[in-house]
Amino acid sequence: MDTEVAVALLRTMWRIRRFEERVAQLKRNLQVHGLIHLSVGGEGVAAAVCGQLRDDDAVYSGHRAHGHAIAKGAPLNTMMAELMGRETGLCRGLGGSMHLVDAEHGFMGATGVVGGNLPLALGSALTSHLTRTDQVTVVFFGDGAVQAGHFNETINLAALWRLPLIFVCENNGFAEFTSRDEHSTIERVSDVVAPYGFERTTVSGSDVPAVYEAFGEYLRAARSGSGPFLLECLTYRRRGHYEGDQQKYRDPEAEEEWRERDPIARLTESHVDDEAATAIEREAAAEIEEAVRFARDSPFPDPAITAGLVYAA
Amino acid sequence: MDTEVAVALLRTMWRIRRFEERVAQLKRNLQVHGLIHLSVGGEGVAAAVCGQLRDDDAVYSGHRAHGHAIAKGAPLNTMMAELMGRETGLCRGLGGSMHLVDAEHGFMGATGVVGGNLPLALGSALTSHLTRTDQVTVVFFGDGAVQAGHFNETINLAALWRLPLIFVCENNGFAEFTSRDEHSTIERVSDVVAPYGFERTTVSGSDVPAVYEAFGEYLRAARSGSGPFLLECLTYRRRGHYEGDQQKYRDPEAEEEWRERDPIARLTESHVDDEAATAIEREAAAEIEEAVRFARDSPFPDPAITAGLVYAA
Amino acid sequence: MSGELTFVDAVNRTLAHAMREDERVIVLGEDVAEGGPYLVTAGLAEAFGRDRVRNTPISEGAVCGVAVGAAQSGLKPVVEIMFIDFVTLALDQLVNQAAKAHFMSGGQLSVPLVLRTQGGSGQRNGAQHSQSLEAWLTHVPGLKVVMPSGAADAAGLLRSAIADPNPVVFVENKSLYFRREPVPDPAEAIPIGRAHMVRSGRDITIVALSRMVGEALTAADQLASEHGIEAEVIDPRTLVPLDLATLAQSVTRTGRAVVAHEAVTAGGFGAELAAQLQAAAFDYLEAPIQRVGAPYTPVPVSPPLEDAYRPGAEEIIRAARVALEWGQHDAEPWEKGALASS
Amino acid sequence: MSGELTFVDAVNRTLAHAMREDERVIVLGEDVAEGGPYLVTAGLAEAFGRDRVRNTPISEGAVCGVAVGAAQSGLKPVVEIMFIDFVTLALDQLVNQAAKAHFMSGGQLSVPLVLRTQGGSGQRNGAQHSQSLEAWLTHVPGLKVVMPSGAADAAGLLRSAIADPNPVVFVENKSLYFRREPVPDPAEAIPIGRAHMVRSGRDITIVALSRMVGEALTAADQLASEHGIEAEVIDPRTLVPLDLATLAQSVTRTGRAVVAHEAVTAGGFGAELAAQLQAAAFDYLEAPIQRVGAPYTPVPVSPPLEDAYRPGAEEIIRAARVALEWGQHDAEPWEKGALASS
Ligand SMILES: Cc1ncc(C[n+]2csc(CCOP(=O)(O)OP(=O)(O)O)c2C)c(N)n1
Ligand SMILES: Cc1ncc(C[n+]2csc(CCOP(=O)(O)OP(=O)(O)O)c2C)c(N)n1
Ligand SMILES: [Mg+2]
Ligand SMILES: [Mg+2]
Repeated sequence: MDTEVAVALLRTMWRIRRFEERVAQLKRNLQVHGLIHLSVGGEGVAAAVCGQLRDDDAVYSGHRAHGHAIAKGAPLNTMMAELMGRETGLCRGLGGSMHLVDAEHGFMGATGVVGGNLPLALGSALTSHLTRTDQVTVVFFGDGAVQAGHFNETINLAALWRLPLIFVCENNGFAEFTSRDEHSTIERVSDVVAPYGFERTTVSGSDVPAVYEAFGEYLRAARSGSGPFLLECLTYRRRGHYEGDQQKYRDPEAEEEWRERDPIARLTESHVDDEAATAIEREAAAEIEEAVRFARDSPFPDPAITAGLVYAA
Repeated sequence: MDTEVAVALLRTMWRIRRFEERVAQLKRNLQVHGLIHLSVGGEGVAAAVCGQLRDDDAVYSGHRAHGHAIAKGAPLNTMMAELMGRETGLCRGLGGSMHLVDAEHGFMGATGVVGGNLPLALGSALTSHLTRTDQVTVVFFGDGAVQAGHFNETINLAALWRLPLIFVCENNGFAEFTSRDEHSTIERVSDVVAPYGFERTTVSGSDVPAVYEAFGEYLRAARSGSGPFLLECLTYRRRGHYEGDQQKYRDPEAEEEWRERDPIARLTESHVDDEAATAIEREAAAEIEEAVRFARDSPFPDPAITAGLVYAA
Repeated sequence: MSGELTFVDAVNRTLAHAMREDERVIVLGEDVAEGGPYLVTAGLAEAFGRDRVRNTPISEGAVCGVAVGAAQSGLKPVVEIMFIDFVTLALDQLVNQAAKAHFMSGGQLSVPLVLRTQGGSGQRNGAQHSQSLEAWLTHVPGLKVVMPSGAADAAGLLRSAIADPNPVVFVENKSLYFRREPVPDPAEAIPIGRAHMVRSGRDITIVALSRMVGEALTAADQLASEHGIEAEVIDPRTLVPLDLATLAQSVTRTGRAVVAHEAVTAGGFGAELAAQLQAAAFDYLEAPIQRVGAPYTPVPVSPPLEDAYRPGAEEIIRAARVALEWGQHDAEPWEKGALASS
Repeated sequence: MSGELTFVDAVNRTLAHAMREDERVIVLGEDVAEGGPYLVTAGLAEAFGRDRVRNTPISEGAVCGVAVGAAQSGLKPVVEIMFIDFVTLALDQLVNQAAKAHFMSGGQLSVPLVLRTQGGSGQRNGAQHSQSLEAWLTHVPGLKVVMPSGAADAAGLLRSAIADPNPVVFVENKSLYFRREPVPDPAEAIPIGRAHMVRSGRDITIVALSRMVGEALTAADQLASEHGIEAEVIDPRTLVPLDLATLAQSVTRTGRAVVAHEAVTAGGFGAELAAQLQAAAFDYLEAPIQRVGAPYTPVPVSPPLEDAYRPGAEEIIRAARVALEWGQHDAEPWEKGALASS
C-alpha cells in the first residue's frame, strides 16, 4: 500500500475515532441520546472499504454505523447534528444514530434491525443490474446478524441472481453480551456461506492493508458486474455493546491483546511517520470540535415538521 | 431388509397411495375441498421413517402431509372424515388437509406455512432434552422450505443445542411450479447444511431399504440423545403441486424415468412376492373404501363448536 | 374502449401496461414468471423477460426487503406475497424499513413499491390461507393501504399505486378473482384517498370494504325491496389514506351506519371506521355504528363451518336492522352492543 | 409481605417464583442468561441453570417457533422478544402457529406460552425501537394480550399468564421499568380478563392502557383540582379478553369517555374500545368517545420531537375537555371528530 493511500485511510480512521470518542462523552453529558453503538477499534474496515468506493456506489449498514457513514463521505457537521437531534442533522433529527442516511454520498442507510439492511442492499444491486450501471453495493453487518433468517435468504438470493453486491461482515465475536459460541457452532462467517460457492475470505480487520487489498479485488470484479462476494473482517469491539453497557462479560486478557492490534497504531507504524500521523490526528480532533460547535449552534427541529415527512409527495 | 419389515412398509405405502388417489377423486367430485397436495410417488419416505418410530415420538410435517400422518398411525377413517370436513374428523373439521394433527399417535401436526413447523419440531426436541425422555422428534419438509429464513435459523439452533431431532427433507426438485435451480444454486439440501458439522446424508427416496437403513441409524443415535441429523430423500412428485394444477412445467421424460423408480414397484420387486403384494393392495383399497363410507356417514360439525375451540380451558 | 374482464385479468393487464409504460416497473414473487396459482401474472415473463419478472425462492422476508432496496435506488417494484397470511414473514421489511425510510431519512429516501397480496376465506383453504389482515397495515404510518372491490377499481387503483412514490399495500380478495365486469382499456388511474359512492340512499349508510361491497349491494337491494329501506353504500377503496369526509357526510345525513369487512371484527379496520364515524357524526347518530365482520375464531375449514364463519349480505342486513330498530328494545345497552359486534 | 420493587424486579421475581414452583417453566431469548439490556432476567441463569434459561441467537422467528413446539409438548416457555418492534420477525410463528394450534387441531393441542416483550417511546431510541404494536395482536383470535400498568400488576398478571394454557403476549412498557411501588411477595395471581377501577369519578370515564394509566391519574388529579371534574380511571389490564362490562357500566354512568394509549391512534386498540363503547353505551353518551394516542407518524428521535410525539396527561386533559364541552361549539361535526382523534 503506498503512503498516499495509507495517509488517506489514516485520516478517515482518526476522524471516526475522534468522532466516536466525542460522541461517548456527549452521551455521558446527555447531549447525545438513545442507543449509541461505537466502533472504536474497528475503524480500519470502514476506512479501507469505503475509501475505495465512488459516491454513486451504495453502502448499507446496521446499528454500529457511524464509521461507515463517515468513511463514505457523510459530513461530520451534519452527522454530529443528527446525533444531537438538531434541525441541521443529516436526517433533520428524525433518524438518529441507528438510522443515518446520506443519499448524496451513497450512504443509503443504517438500520436498527440486526441484519435488516441485507436484503435492501441486494435490491440496490438488482437496480444496478437492471439499469446496466457499474455501481456496486456494499452491506456491512455483524456476526450476530448471520443467525437471522434474512441473512441466509439474502445470501441465497445473491448467489442465485449473481448481483454486484459485496457482503462485509465485521465479526467481533460478540452479539451484545454473548460471545459467538453461544450463537453458532460455526466460528467463521465465511464458512457459513461456503456451500453457495461464491468467493469469500476472512482477514484481520486490524490489518488495514489486508482489508484494502481483499476488498479492492472484489470491488474490481463487482464493478464489471460479477458478484456476490463476502469479506469477513475479524475485529474487536473495544467499548461496550452500547454506551452505558456494564461489560461484565469482558475478558481483560483479550482486551490487552486487541489493544495491541489497534488498526490505527498498526497502520501508522507500518506506513506513516509519527509527525504526519500526529498532524492527522490533530486535524481530525479539530474537525470534530467544529462539528460539535456546528451542532450546538443549530436549533432543534420544530415538531411540526414530522407530519409532512411521513409520505413522499 | 427382512421380508416382514418390507411387508409392513408396503402395507403402509399402499394405504397412502390408495388413500391419496381416492382423495384426488373426491376432490374432483367436490367432496374434498381446498388445497390438496398429494405425495403419490413419494410414499416410501413416509413409510420407512415413521415405520420405525414409537407413538410417543413426535412427527411434524408441512402441506404435503397425508402420507406422514398415515404412516405415523393416524386412523384412515378419521383422516378421511377430516378431509371431508366431518365432525368425526381427526380435528373435528377445523384443520383440513394442511393442518392434520393426531396427538395420540404423535403426529403433532402439519402446517400450511412452508417450513413453518421446523422450529416447532426443535421445541419438541428441547422438551425431550429437558424432561430427560428418550423421545425423538422428526420433521418433514420440502426442498422449497430450505430457502426460508426459518430453516437456517432452526438448523443453526439445532446444531448449537445438539437436540435429538431428525430433519427429513423430501427433495422433489420443485416448489410449486418452479424447479430447484430457480430457488438456489445448491442442488442438494444436505450440502446446504454442510457447515454446521452434524451428520447428514442424501439417499434416493424410491429406494425404501436405503431410506430405512439411513434413518434407522440416525434414529438409534437420536434415541440415546444425540442430534441433530439430516436425511435428504430425493423424490418425485408424480401429480401436480396441488390437485387442479395444470402442470405446464412438466418434463415428460423425467416423468417416465421416475415412474420406473416408483418406490412401491421397486420394493415389491425386490422383497415381496406378487401375490402377497396384491393382497396388501386389495386390503388397503378396502380400508380406504371403508374410510370413505365412515366419512360419508358422519355428520358435518355444528358451526356452534368453533367459538369454544379458540382457547384451551 | 371497454370490455368485460375478470379481476385477475384486470390486474394482469394493468401490470403489463405499467411495465410497457415504464421500464423501472418490475414484478417479483414466488412463481410470478409462471403466472402464480391464480394466473394474475401470466404472460408477463414472456412479454417482458425473466429479468423484470422474477421468480423468487420462498423467502418472503428477504424478497420484500429486495423490493424496498430496489425502490430506494430507482426501480418501481411490484412484489407479490402469495397469501396475505404470509405477510407475517415480511412485516419487518415492510413496517420497520419500507414504511419508515422516507421519514427517518428526513425525506432523502422514498420507497415507491407496491406489495400485492390476496386474502379472504371461502375456498376451504383453512386457517392459514384465508385471513384478512389489512388492519395491521393501517396501523403503520408510512404505508398506504388499498382494497379494491372489483375488476375496474382494481385496474384503476393499481395504476395509482404503481405511480405512487410511497409503499402501497394492495390487498386483493381471492373470492373476487374470477368475477367479470366492464373494465376500461386503458384503465384510468383512480386516485388513492377518494371513496366511491356505490349506491345512494337516505336511511342508512353501509361502508363496505373489498368483497363486502358486493354483499352490501345485495343487502341494500333486499332492504329496499322487502323493507322499503334505502341504504347508501360507500366503498372507501383505500383505507389509508381514508376519505373520512365522504363517509361522515353520508352518516350525518342518514344518522345510521353499518361498517362491514371480511376480517375478524375485533381489532379490524371497522373499529377505526366506527371510532372515526361516531366522533365525526355524533350529533346526527340515531343508533350506534354497527360493525359486521368475522367472528373471533380462526377460519374453520369444513364447508358448513366456513360458510357460517364468512360474513355476507345476511349479516349486513341483520346489523342494519339493529341500527334501524334502535331504541325499540329494552335490553341492557352493552348486551345490544355485544350482539351487534359479534 | 410486601416491599417496594421496580417493574423490572417484579417481573424478575415472578419469573423466579414460577421457575421454582414448576420445573416446566423455562426462559429463552437473546441474552436472557446475562439478564438482558434491562436486567429483567438477571440472576435466573445462576439460580436455575443455563439449560432452563437459554440465550438464543438473533433468530426471533425460530426462537418463537421453538417456544411453540416446547409448549405443545409439555413445557411452559416464557420467550422474550427484546423490543416489540422485532415481533415483526416472529409473527408467523405467533399468528399462524401458536394462535391457531388449539383450534385447528380440534382441541388436541394447546400452547401454554408467554411471549414477553416491551414497547414504547421516550428513550430517544428512534422509530425502530419505540413502537407500540399490541393492537395487531388483539386482531388474532387465539392469543391473549396483557398490558400491565405497574410493578404489582405486572407480577400478578404474569403469574396468571404463565399459568394460562394459551399463548399470552405480555407487553411491557420500557418507561415503567424503573418505577417503584409496593409489590406483595409472593404476588397473587391477577385474573386475566378483569379490569381494574383505579379511581372512581362521576363525570367522565378514562380508559387507559399501560403507561397511560399513570398519565390518566395525573390528568384526573388536575381535572379535579383545576376544574372540579371527577374522572373515573379504568385500566383494562388485559386487552384480550376484554372486560367490556366494567368499562361500559362506567361509561353509562358518566356519559363521556376518553380512551388512551401510547400507540398510534389510527388502527390502535383505542379504536376497538371506542367502537365497543359507542355500541354498548350509545343511549347514555353525551359526547363521542375521544381517543388519545400517538400521531400518525413514525417515532422521531430528536428530543423535542419525541416529547411532542409522546401522548401523556396533557393530551388526556385536552380530550376530556372536548368530551366535557361537547355541544358548545358550532364546527362541522367531522371536523370536531378529526380534531379529537388526531
Ligand atoms: C432483529 C433484532 N433483534 C435484536 C436486536 C437487539 N440487538 C441490537 S444489536 C444486537 C447484537 C448484534 O450483534 P452483531 O450483529 O454481531 O453486531 P455488533 O453489535 O457486534 O456490532 C442485538 C441482539 C435488534 N436490534 N434487532
Ligand atoms: C411461507 C409460505 N410461502 C408460500 C407458500 C405457498 N406454497 C405452498 S407449497 C409451496 C412450495 C413448497 O415447495 P416444497 O417445500 O419443495 O414442498 P413440495 O410442495 O415440493 O412438497 C409454496 C410456495 C406457503 N404455503 N407458505
Ligand atoms: Mg458482533
Ligand atoms: Mg419440493
